[in-house]
Amino acid sequence: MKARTALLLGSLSAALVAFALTSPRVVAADKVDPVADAKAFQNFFFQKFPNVKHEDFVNGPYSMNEDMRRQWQEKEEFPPYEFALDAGRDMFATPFKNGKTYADCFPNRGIAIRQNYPYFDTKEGKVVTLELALNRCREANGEAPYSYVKDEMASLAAYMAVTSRGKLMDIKIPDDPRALEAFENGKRYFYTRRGQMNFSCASCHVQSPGERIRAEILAPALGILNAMPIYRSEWSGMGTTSRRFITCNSQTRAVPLEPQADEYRDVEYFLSYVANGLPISGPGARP
Amino acid sequence: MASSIRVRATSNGDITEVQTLIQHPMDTGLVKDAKGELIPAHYIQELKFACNGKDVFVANWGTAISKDPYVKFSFKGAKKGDDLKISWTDNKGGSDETTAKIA
Amino acid sequence: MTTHTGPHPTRRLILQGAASVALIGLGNLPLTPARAAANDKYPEEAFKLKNEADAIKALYGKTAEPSDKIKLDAPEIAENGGVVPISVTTTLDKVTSISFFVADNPNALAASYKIPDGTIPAVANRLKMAKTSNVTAIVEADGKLYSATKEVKVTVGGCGG
Amino acid sequence: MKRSLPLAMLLAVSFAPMARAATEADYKAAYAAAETASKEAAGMRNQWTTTVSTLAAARKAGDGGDFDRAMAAAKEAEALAKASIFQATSEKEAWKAMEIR
Repeated sequence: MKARTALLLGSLSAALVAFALTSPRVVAADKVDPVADAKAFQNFFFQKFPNVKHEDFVNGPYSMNEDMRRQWQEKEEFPPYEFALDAGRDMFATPFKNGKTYADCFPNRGIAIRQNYPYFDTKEGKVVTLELALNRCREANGEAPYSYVKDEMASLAAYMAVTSRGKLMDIKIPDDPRALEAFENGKRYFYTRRGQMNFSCASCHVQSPGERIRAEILAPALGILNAMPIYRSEWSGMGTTSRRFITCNSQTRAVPLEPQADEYRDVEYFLSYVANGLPISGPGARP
Repeated sequence: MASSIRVRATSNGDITEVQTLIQHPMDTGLVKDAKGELIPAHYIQELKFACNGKDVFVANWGTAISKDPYVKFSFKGAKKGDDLKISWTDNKGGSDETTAKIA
Repeated sequence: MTTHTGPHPTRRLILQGAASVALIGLGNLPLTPARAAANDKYPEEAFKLKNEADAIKALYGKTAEPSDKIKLDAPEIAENGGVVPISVTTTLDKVTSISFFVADNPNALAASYKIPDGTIPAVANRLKMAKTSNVTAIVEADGKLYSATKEVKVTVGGCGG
Repeated sequence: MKRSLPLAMLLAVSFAPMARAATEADYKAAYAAAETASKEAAGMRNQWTTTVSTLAAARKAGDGGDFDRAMAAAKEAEALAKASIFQATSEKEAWKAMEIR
């Protein structure tokens, strides 16, 4: 046992030395080129899954497996997110105490705009997600914010998604170095290994989509956020993008960040941008 | 409060197809909550569909029906515009009912 | 007990009703097991039995024979044991009821549907499955019982909430 | 794909109890070291759930006077925290290997 400990510490320090030797080229000023990144990202999936129609990637694991696809189609006949959707529609139409509504906070009164979220706010210098905008709308109108992960927030997001179904994801990166930085940070977050399992987002959703990890069939990263929010049978309920990130982190045995942490906002920005041109399919139903 | 029952009933002239989704926890009584305490069983036992004064479908359910239960069936003898009455009762004495027009 | 719209009104009244139904069901069961499906009462006892054969007996008072006139549609691998879409159709005549059993669930009987005259003998529903198990559909037609069985693999169980 | 790090982590969790009985002072020192490493990992936004739970187990055993167990858990938590720090450090560059280009 002592020998094992030594081995462990040895391998750690050896690796650290190796790292130290390769690290002088830290921050090799790679040019950030989101257009090229998005193209490469999409091509990777289109080539890896030549039989999947491009617009079908937004249906996650169901684009990859026929037996599951049939179960999904059966579910979609009367989808499990129906109740959340109805609740969201009602909430969206119900005025705040001051008489204003959600519609007053959004472009086009909140209808058919999901494909433009998240966006980079050049005033704030940060990424703003739909959920963040919804809570800011509430707070600006004197209402308490909702939890970012489920329940009311998921219902509202579900309603806003359904009015945008079929619209093509259309995320912009404004001419602002901070926007490029947010994109780059999101990209780094996506590919960085974390947790005791030593998995990155990409370990599952780039390298192994369509395969089973334990019981679940992994969704492709391409278009994964176009289906948000989702009803997951595993949750027996709805969840937002925040909830999805948090569960992913936990599954790799990484302590999740707080919902709407900068890292989560940035990775949402990255993942949405590289899915530009693919349709909004949310709310989705997932295993 | 919104009804717990969602119905789609459509007639093709001869046959009426009915799909229903009901908001209900369908707790089995075997699952523990976050505090480690058993959540008592709470599930719909009977679901009835009646059209023109006659039962057209009756479901008896146990705890193995999924949360927010779904069921689909078809029957003859109704036409567009007829009323379809749906009612359920659960093991704790809860109940709900609604009436849908066949489309 | 059918005139309210909220989920939990007049609970006491209906509870009393349910309790007396249960008592009657218990009292009658050993003598006339076949009645449970024939009359309109909720087959409380059949739902409580663990074993599939016992539950079929409690519900119908007889045994079933396999039939190729029943088509049981279920996934090979359930995407989640909490929500397994299962449906059945049959070309048998004079169908009066259709029931679903999951052999390896804590209680085998999942659902029993009465099919009155004029209703098509076909039903689709979503079941919970605790683990990989045979799923059996029983069709009662012209007073006889017929069955179809299919195995559904479950990797994420439906009992974890 | 790199396999060395998961292997190291596997080893990290298979620590055995000490040969001689641990004292409260041993445990406190080990716990303090583990806590420091754990805080550093959290500061890098790369805490592992297992570090948190193992550290909690150490404290629980320590509070209950089982210093052997507490010591072992603290050592394990420290190793986990250090592995997570190593991970975060190496990933500062290593993530690029996985990037789709």
